[in-house]
Amino acid sequence: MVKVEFLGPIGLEPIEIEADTLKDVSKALQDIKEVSSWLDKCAVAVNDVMSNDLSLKLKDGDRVSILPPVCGG
Amino acid sequence: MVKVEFLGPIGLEPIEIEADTLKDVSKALQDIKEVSSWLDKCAVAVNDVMSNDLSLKLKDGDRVSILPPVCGG
Amino acid sequence: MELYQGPLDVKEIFNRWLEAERESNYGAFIPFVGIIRAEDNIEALSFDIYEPILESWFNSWVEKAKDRGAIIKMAHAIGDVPIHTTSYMSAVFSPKRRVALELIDEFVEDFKANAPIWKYDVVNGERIYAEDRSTPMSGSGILVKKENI
Amino acid sequence: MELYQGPLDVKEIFNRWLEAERESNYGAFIPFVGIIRAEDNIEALSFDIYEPILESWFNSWVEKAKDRGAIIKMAHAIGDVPIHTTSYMSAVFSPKRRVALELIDEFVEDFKANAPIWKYDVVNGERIYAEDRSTPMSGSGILVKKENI
Repeated sequence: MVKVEFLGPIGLEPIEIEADTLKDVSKALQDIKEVSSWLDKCAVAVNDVMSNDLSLKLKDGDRVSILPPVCGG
Repeated sequence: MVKVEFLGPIGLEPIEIEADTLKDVSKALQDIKEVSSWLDKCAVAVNDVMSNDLSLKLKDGDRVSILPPVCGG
Repeated sequence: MELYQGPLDVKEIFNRWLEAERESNYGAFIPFVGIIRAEDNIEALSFDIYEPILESWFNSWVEKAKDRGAIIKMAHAIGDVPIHTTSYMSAVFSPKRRVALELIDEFVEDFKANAPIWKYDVVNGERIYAEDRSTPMSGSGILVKKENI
Repeated sequence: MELYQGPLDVKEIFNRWLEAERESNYGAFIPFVGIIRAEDNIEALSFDIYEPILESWFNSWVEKAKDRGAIIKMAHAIGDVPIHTTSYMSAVFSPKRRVALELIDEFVEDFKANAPIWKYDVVNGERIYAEDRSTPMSGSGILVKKENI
């Protein structure tokens, strides 16, 4: 199981899903109505490290963060 | 007569010369040993306005400033 | 990196940063101060921050600055920041002006594009995500790239 | 524009500039602080200023800034400024960061190239013109152009 957390304005509680790679996370999130519309503009981090690689292997207990568009300052 | 003043590190007292244009000033200053070596790197102002125009007409009492290389800050 | 609940004490932070490097022999010090503008009837802006990734993003800039002989400092507000007060400060110190001028520009622009901070307008006490002024971070959209679906 | 005999009181100037624009609704405030570096055994730098032309040069920048919705401030030291103290401050306020970042860069670079200020190293109490670090102003050499001789 990996934990998926939704940062900032997405406003959803974290969920736990089965996933061996980020690609599995992608598939799972596209099936969640409140999340799917955010995905095209969100970046992803695994255990607080930004990732661009859908083939990235995940292990039990990993934390995946979904980061919507930012505006600091 | 126009007054020519030498700013910053040139370290000369002002002089008064006869000059109808900046070209006349140029000729006069090239004959002054302590000044001539500065001229190729100096800018010129007439009555505190920067000037690039040697044909600029001067009138009695005008003030010509010779400005050596700068380094503020 | 410094995070504060509510607006920054600009003078205190400026003075402290200045003092900290007084003897460090830097020739140029350029702070950037971000102040909340009154517009569109907002009372305040409000900020969420994801600190672990902000910290690693900031640390990567500390390293980039170090490679150029410079240092970078930053402070940001969390939560509500009323109009005409300060939400953000950063600063570069470097031996020479050219590096400082370039670095503060690059740093502030990357901050706007990639620091994990979310901004909300506060209108009538309600927090509204400033979606139209927000920027997708580098790598956004990876979860829905066509070739992956 | 402010000129001072000896080093600038950085905190006083920063605080005063900040306060002056507190309600002006600018979103970005970028000061530049120039600090005297210890190098080549100097005790201090020393500055001569020709105020009438500095004033008109500065006023032309105030106008340029105004055209872009911004304001510019500046302070400089006259005479000796010991190492690790401040000889120069300037600042831009603008509604948006992009104008502020560009303007402070352009202003500081033009200041170095065209503000009528002369710098001297102070070594063993002696004032030595910093010729190698100085820049001929725009239009320099006009009095000895070949075609004019």
